[in-house]
Amino acid sequence: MKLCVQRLMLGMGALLMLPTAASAQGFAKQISAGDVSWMLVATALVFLMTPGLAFFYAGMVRGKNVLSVSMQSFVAAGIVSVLWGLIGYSLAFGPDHFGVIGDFSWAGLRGVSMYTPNTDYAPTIPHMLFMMFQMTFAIITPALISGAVVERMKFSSYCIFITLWSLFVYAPIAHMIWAKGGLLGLTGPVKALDFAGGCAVEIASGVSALVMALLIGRRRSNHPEELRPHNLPMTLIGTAILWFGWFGFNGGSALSAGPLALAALVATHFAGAAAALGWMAIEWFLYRKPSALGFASGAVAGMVAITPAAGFVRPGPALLIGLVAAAISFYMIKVKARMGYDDSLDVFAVHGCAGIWGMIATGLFATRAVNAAGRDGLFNGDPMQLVRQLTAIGVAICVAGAGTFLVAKLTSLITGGLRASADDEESGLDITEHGETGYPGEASGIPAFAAFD
Amino acid sequence: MKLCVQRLMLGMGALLMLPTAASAQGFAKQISAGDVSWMLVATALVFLMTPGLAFFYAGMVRGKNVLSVSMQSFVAAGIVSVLWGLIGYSLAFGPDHFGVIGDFSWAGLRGVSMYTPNTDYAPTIPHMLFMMFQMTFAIITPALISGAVVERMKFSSYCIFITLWSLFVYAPIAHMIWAKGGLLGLTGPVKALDFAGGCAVEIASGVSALVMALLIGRRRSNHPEELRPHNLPMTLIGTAILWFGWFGFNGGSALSAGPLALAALVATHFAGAAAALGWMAIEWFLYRKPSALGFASGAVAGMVAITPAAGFVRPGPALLIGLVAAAISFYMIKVKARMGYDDSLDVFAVHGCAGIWGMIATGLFATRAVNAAGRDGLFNGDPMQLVRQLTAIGVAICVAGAGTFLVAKLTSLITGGLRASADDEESGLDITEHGETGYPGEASGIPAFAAFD
Amino acid sequence: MKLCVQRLMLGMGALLMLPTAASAQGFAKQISAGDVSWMLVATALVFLMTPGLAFFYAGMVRGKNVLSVSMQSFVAAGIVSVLWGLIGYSLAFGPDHFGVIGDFSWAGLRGVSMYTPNTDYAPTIPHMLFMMFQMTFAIITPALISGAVVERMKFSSYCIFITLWSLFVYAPIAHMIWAKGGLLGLTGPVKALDFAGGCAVEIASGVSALVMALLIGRRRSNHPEELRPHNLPMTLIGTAILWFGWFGFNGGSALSAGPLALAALVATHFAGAAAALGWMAIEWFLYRKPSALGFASGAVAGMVAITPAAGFVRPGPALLIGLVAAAISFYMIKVKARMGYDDSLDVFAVHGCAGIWGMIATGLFATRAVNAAGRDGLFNGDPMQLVRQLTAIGVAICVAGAGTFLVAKLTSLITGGLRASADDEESGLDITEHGETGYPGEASGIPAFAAFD
Amino acid sequence: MIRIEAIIRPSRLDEVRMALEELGHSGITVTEIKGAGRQKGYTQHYRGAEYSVNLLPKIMLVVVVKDSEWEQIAEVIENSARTGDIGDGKIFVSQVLEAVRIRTSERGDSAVS
Amino acid sequence: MIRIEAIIRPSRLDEVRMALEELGHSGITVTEIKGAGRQKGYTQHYRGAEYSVNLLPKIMLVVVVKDSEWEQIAEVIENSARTGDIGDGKIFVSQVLEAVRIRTSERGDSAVS
Amino acid sequence: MIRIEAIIRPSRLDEVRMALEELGHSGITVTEIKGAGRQKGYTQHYRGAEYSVNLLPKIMLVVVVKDSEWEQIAEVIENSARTGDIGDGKIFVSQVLEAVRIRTSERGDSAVS
Ligand SMILES: Nc1ncnc2c1ncn2[C@@H]1O[C@H](COP(=O)(O)OP(=O)(O)O)[C@@H](O)[C@H]1O
Ligand SMILES: Nc1ncnc2c1ncn2[C@@H]1O[C@H](COP(=O)(O)OP(=O)(O)O)[C@@H](O)[C@H]1O
Ligand SMILES: Nc1ncnc2c1ncn2[C@@H]1O[C@H](COP(=O)(O)OP(=O)(O)O)[C@@H](O)[C@H]1O
Repeated sequence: MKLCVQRLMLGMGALLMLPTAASAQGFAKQISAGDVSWMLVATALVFLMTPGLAFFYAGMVRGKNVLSVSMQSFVAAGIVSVLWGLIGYSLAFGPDHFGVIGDFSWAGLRGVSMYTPNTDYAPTIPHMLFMMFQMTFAIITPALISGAVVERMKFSSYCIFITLWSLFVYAPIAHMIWAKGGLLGLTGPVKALDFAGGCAVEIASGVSALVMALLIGRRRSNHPEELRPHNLPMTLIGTAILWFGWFGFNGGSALSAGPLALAALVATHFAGAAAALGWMAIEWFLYRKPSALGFASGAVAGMVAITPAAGFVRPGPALLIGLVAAAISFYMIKVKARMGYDDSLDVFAVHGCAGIWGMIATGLFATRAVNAAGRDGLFNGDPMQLVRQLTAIGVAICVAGAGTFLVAKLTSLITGGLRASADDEESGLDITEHGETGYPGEASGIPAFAAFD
Repeated sequence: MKLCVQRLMLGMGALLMLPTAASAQGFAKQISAGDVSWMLVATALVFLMTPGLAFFYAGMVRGKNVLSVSMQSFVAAGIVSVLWGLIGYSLAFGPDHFGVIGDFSWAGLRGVSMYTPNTDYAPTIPHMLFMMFQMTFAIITPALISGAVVERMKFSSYCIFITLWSLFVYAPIAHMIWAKGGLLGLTGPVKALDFAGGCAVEIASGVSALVMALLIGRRRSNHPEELRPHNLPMTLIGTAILWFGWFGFNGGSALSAGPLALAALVATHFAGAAAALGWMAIEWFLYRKPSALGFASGAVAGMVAITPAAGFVRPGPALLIGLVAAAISFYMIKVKARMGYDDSLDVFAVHGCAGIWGMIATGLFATRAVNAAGRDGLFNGDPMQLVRQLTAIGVAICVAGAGTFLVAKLTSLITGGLRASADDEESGLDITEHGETGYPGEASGIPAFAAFD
Repeated sequence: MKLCVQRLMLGMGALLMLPTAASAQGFAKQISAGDVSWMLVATALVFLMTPGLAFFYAGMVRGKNVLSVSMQSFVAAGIVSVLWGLIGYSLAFGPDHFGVIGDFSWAGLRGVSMYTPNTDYAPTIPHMLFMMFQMTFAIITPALISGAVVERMKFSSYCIFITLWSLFVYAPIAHMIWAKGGLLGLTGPVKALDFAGGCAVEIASGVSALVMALLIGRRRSNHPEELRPHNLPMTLIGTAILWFGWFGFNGGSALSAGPLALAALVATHFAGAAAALGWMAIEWFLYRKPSALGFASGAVAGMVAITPAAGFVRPGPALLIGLVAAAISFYMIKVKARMGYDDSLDVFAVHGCAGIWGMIATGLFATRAVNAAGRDGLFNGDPMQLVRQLTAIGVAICVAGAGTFLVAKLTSLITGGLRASADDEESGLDITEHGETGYPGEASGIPAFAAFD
Repeated sequence: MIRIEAIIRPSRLDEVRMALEELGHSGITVTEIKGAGRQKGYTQHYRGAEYSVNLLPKIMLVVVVKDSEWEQIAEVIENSARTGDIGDGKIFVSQVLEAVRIRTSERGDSAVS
Repeated sequence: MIRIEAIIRPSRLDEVRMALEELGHSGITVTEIKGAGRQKGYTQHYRGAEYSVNLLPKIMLVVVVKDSEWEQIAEVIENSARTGDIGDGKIFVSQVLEAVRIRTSERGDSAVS
Repeated sequence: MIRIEAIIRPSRLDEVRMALEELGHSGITVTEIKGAGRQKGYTQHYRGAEYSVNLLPKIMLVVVVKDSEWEQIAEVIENSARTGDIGDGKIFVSQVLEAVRIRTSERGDSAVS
């Protein structure tokens, strides 16, 4: 509507010889206050997901690592933010080279306008706002990987790892699927659909997590019971924040405040709700005890799966996508247990596998009735879309797998190994890596309370 | 303003023979990006209230039930979401029958448009967004009831109960007060005012909670001290989320981003603040000790009371409504103690009674100066409005009371009793119903920390 | 753009003799739904920061004071809200007297319109919304001071102190820097720049905190280890909320949803991220252990420093401002340790000093390229701006220092001393001042759990 | 004097304390402990992984009493702590050489009464 | 050897530890416990309901010392833990048959020094 | 009967329990405690302020056994708890006059087996 007003004004302005005062408030003509408002909020929402992830993860580990696990998420908000501004954004979304990567044209945000849109990406919001929104995705993605290496990866290694990973794994995958001219995306040859990060966020982090879990090895523990979550209410707080933030994640990926944002938000919520119920139902059936952690895990798996599909499918299929995602992730955790690798917080099962399923499901259920700029999936008449999706999945898995392997090896060279010493691991990384403890009163013998003595 | 632009455009478009490009971005003509932006956010905010309620409630129970109580809220976000999409929304807001209930016309969201508004409800946002916003209300309402049955209701019974309750109690009450043609609302004969849920949310949940508390009986406990809140900071986190979310709850009920949303938001905040201070003052006077739990309870009671009034009253009366709500709720908790029923987390006192007071207060203080589409209350010249409000209150109490009784009995038949066994209650429902514990390190004897040994 | 549409309409309306239906939806002509939407959200975001501060602070004290410290923030949301509506807003932003203070013209929000803007402050949102947004600033500022007096100030004294402080310190400083005609601001003689609260919020609270720390004296403790943070995950939850809310704090200070809000949001995020990394780096260098608390403290210090500058500087300088802020705050905490005063949670170091630095930095880096309504700083050609900033800093420090001293003395007279008794301090203020404990199961000897016995 | 150390179910703490108070004995020291023995533990599932917990929460009471009183007090504890189900706990009785009331420096029987 | 079990106020823990260290004794075991006795509890209100709490937080120290040292050590604990107000706590002294330092398998007096 | 009180590293708890179970002894009582001794503490920094922590988390086991068994059981605990580093902990052994199984009122040896 904005657009039409603009055009109208332009036309009539010419007609009636009125000066167009369009930039009076610093707005370029195409910018919509309504869209800017929504995208500012969506940016804040997605940003909040990273601390949300911190709590989601930290509640699931032992108390002696609660801060170190939190820090693996928080520090991504520090490192990746700065990196993104310096070169990350330019590499991911800058002028295309071979459909694979951007370049340094926009390094230091050169030419990323605060006032005018980049019409390749988002015609009704300033380019800088698109950059900022994308930054929040770039932050949370490496943080997701941390779930596979909690309680044992050195903090120094982790910092270097996510720096390299952002540049060598995230940037190319994001470029290929989302950037103008990217190999896999709608403007490239493959034309796969990925609304909000099935490839760049979920598959990339999930596959990388698996590689890292294999490279870094299992956690030490003196007894299996020790590895239980130390604080599930904290995990629930994280779940609440993630669910809340996901409205911005998927809804914001419409890049405007209109029906597409709404469609994505509705699909996200239905998928999350259905998957939460689904996981709970599986547990109820298997153990007679539907758990809160299961509900939370299901909700996350469902929203992961709907992420690539959110702006392309109707509510009904969204529900189904969620349900199936819960089953797949649950089953993959069982597979993990059998295989014996320690993807500690199940990043591969919950993000990698549900992400793959989501990409496939997009190829099944996508419809141009929801998003005219999208494509139809198998069930709406275009079987080729499934092939396109599978291609994108395959490329993403390869890049993430190989890239992570190389980046991890490089990191290991730089920091002399990825893993904290056995002693440090036993003492807990909070003390040994960060010099602090989460709940000092409890963990140190000094009575934190001296009430009424 | 949007509207005017539209009309202007239409008029001028005709005049100047310019094609109106209104749907270029997928927008139908009436949709306002600003309003959509606000309503997307408001939906997310109200959604967040349900986990907020989980923490608010869970902090007030014993540690051995922290997850089970959380789950009573979270699971509502699963069950009611799916139910609402399938038939709940259609029953509540679909084409009217006898002023009492909708039908199945919109089941499965058939005909609920992603692009065009339903002008009966919200002319500037897509119908689907109105559905989604209302969903968040339908989720939190049954979750509110859980406060009366914490620490003893079987999870299976609870799931079935809220399913039935949503259909047989929430849907009709919401329909009567809010749907086009509903008996109690502005488009029906009674013409009671209920801005954001005095009847459908607060009275419905509060009265149902009382019924459930009476049906299910008191919690067992070995010593009264045991029943103290186990984690008040968690309750404060919940309070913060509820307060934050209530801006969306009441502000969003304006269904647009304009003065009405603002009026509701201002009234909500003043009522909450005044009630928090009021409760604190009462405690200061009675016990010399104003408590954090009291402050939190007051804030909630105040925002409950302003809920039906928020878009109809000025800030001054809002303040007063909050203050009185605190006094009423506080007093009703005292009454509970004397009567001996175990409405464990005081849903009837804080939601039921403050909700009733809020509905009455709307009849006293409402003014068309705030909301031209509303009505004047007693103090603004229309004594009949008070009668209208009382009628709505009466009907809501009866439907909620009788409906809950029947639904509870039915649930009891299906699941063989509402209540967990005495043994399970003693062990805590986290373990016995959900197979997990909130803080395993603490509750199980396995040292969660092995730091520096 | 809105504005232009309006003007266009007005012009054309006259031209074409079409009635302007501008107020059809209750909107006055100048109001933009997009801007209103953003400002409603920004208001909610800033409001949420006060509970966020509660958790940030409460995690850093001993468990026996967790509720009392939380209450020092929460109660500000009660007291200051009501006060602001009654007279605070009028004193701060009402018609100017001597450039120093408003008056009672708008007491009780008389004349603060729900429909029309106050064009002196925000031309595209209703005046009432501007009032409400500013209220959230007035709430959090006194709450910030509480960090200096935690664990020992009587709650009664605290309540009276923040009431008086809001009127006698906050109102004049806010008036001088922000109100139409205020001495220090752009419409007064000094013309200092303060985008979102370098003076009124950060310097005012920081300097007042120092004064209070000196007046009230050190905390008693039986052993130094006792004073460690009792629950750092809680502090991280607070950090997350503060960071999230700061997008509204600085972004909302643009008072519209456009490039300026975006510029402020981007600057805020970069400053926070850089400062978090900076603090971490310092710790890494000094102790080999970068801590989560350090990361959190850095993020806050960085966002404090960018607060006055956010809408005037580019992303690059924002990054630098953050980095320097971390170094300054870290160093000032070291100075505190040497000086021996007990500014318990480092409000002076983190808010006062970083705020002063931020005001100075604004004088260095401000550029009209970011904000045409602003001014250029030293590095952009106007060395005088630095003088202007220093003048504002000086005045703010004096008013805050002297004002707080007087207000504290007055409070002390009224409540018979500011400080709780030694016994109460030892027992913890949760019990003695509020009659409750944060984690009763733990602190009272009654087993909170009886699971599986 | 005699030191009675009783390991009981958390849920019986109040009964035991009330029974002791009826006897006129209120001095008591309580510790939250975990115990294993014949009582079966339970199983939890976290994300499908099974964890069996067999250290169960118990309460340890320490009561020091005069030589002449211990049998009666032990019996009262025993009776009030009993539910009859496995896991009721144990009472261990041992000799105390000296008892001191810190506040008054009283020693012996008068320190514990 | 002798086992000294002292129940003290949490706020005196540091004084006691410092006093013991002055004597050259640093080996100590500390447990957070709750105690009831003559000391009055306190009352809390949650939503208007009154809860009276009479199990109060205390610290239990266990120190095992050579036979020859116990009287001196008990006295030092007694003096450094005393505030003179009700609730200062107790010291219970009992006989230990054997002490073992796990690391070295040392037994007897040398295990506790 | 004999009361064995062992202070061990938290990380050795499982080894100790498994070793005891091999001997056929499962009855055990576990408390989370803090200990100080020769083992060095550690240093933390919070906002630049240094805090040295020297009460370290330990586990206290209490096992009451028949007179005839105590030496074997103490040795098993000793061996399974040993790491050889400072801080492995202690075992204190003392006499129990009477033991009661609350559930059955059994006394003596049969109460603890
Ligand atoms: N030999 C023992 N030494 C120390 N504590 C024991 C011993 N045997 C049992 N306990 C404690 O007593 C509790 C109850 O013992 P259990 O064998 O489960 O039941 P019951 O006493 O009814 O036979 C255990 O949880 C443990 O704390
Ligand atoms: N007979 C007893 N047996 C075991 N512990 C006791 C006994 N009497 C008192 N205590 C412990 O000593 C603490 C202080 O005792 P109390 O009677 O309150 O004060 P005081 O020792 O100053 O007379 C109690 O909280 C309790 O932990
Ligand atoms: N004299 C003592 N009395 C009671 N407990 C002791 C004593 N000495 C040591 N402990 C306990 O034993 C633990 C280990 O002792 P420590 O001297 O650090 O190492 P080690 O036993 O290897 O020499 C301490 O943390 C403390 O809990």
